[in-house]
Amino acid sequence: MFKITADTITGAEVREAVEAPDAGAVVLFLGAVRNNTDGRPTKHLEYEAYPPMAEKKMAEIAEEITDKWGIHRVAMIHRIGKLEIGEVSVAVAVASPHRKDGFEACQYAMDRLKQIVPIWKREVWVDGDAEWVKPDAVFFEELPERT
Amino acid sequence: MFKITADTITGAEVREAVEAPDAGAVVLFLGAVRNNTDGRPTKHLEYEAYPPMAEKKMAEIAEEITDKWGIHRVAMIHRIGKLEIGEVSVAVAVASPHRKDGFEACQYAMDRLKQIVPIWKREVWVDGDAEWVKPDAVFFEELPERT
Amino acid sequence: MKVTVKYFAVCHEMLNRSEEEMQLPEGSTVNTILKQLEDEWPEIAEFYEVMQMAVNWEYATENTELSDGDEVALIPPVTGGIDV
Amino acid sequence: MKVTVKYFAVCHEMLNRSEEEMQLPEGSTVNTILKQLEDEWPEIAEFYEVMQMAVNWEYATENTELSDGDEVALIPPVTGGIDV
Repeated sequence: MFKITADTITGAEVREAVEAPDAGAVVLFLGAVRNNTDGRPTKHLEYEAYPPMAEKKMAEIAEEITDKWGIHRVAMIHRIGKLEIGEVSVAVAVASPHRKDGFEACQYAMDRLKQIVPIWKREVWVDGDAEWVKPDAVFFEELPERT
Repeated sequence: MFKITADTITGAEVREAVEAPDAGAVVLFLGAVRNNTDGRPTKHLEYEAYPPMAEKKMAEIAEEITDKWGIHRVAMIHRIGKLEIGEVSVAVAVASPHRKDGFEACQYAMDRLKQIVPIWKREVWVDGDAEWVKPDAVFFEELPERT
Repeated sequence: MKVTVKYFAVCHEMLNRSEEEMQLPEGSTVNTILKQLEDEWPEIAEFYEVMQMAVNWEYATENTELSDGDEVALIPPVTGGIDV
Repeated sequence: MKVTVKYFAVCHEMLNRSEEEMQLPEGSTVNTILKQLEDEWPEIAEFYEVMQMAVNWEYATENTELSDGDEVALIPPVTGGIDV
């Protein structure tokens, strides 16, 4: 299951999608909206995605995981739209016979998700500013004025 | 939350126990009863624990995690009694500001849980045999006859 | 030929639209679109360096050749998941 | 002095009981209990090497001294969690 959704994510969707009687270990990652970034209070977040390409790239990450670890049970879901503090933005579940592989694969899925899946985050601060962010740095903090 | 329980584990208990507005990353591990071990079909499992010591040791693992990663939000629950295939035997949740630490800490919690938390597993095979197992090897596969 | 061009996030905001159809001459590449956008709004070019392009849901380069009906997208740096 | 001794898993099964009270002389250690159990069932001694002992919910050695009211446990190798 690889999905972009505007609905609330509980984590149960991805977990149920990977469960299998021969998979003893399920590693689940949930990313939730924090109330601050580097100490600056966050009001809410907005996520935008390119859904068909995002879902295709998620499926490709799962194929990479199958190649690397022989794991076939991977599910990813990412929310779009406005998210309040504490709401889940992303959930990834990996089921595997062995837990070490499951942890590695789930971590890999999150790393790759942030690299190649077309999803963007706009942070709206309590102080009234808002900006599109990219990992590790604010991207286009000030848009040039339209001429 | 550090708990030995005879009730069904859903994972929600540990997840809710660690949620916090400043913790963006939740890593959840669920261990479920597999339908086989090394290809030999499993009928069901039985877990026995030394509950007060097990809960104390779980809390100590959480303290170790606080020392190593500065993470304060760790929850662990382990089930005892008879478990059918697919049922969850153990759930560990770690909430952290950064996902890399969360993955490491959750994996560490599981490793330590298997080392120092007094919980034992008895595997009942479809072929009628049963044995107390230990990690990586069958422990006391044949009990000596009482003399 | 006619292609659909999609803009996301900061590009969407910059160009004030999320999608448009473009009529392009045969033999056009992704670069043809980039040049057209630059004509409309010169400042966009300074962001090309950090942007990626996609054609039909696959990452592409500016030299990727286009065909009638293609879906092209400008992909600013992605932030999928969370910042943790 | 009187202590409670607890047996789990394979020990529970071997000794056919999960718990008992023992009257021990002053100055007894964990080893005093191990010797008593060995007297009852000699084969148990061959498993002492892989077992751990606990006193009052904390791992202990065979030389740990006991006090009245202590709770002692024989801890066979643990398998907490799952075998994966």
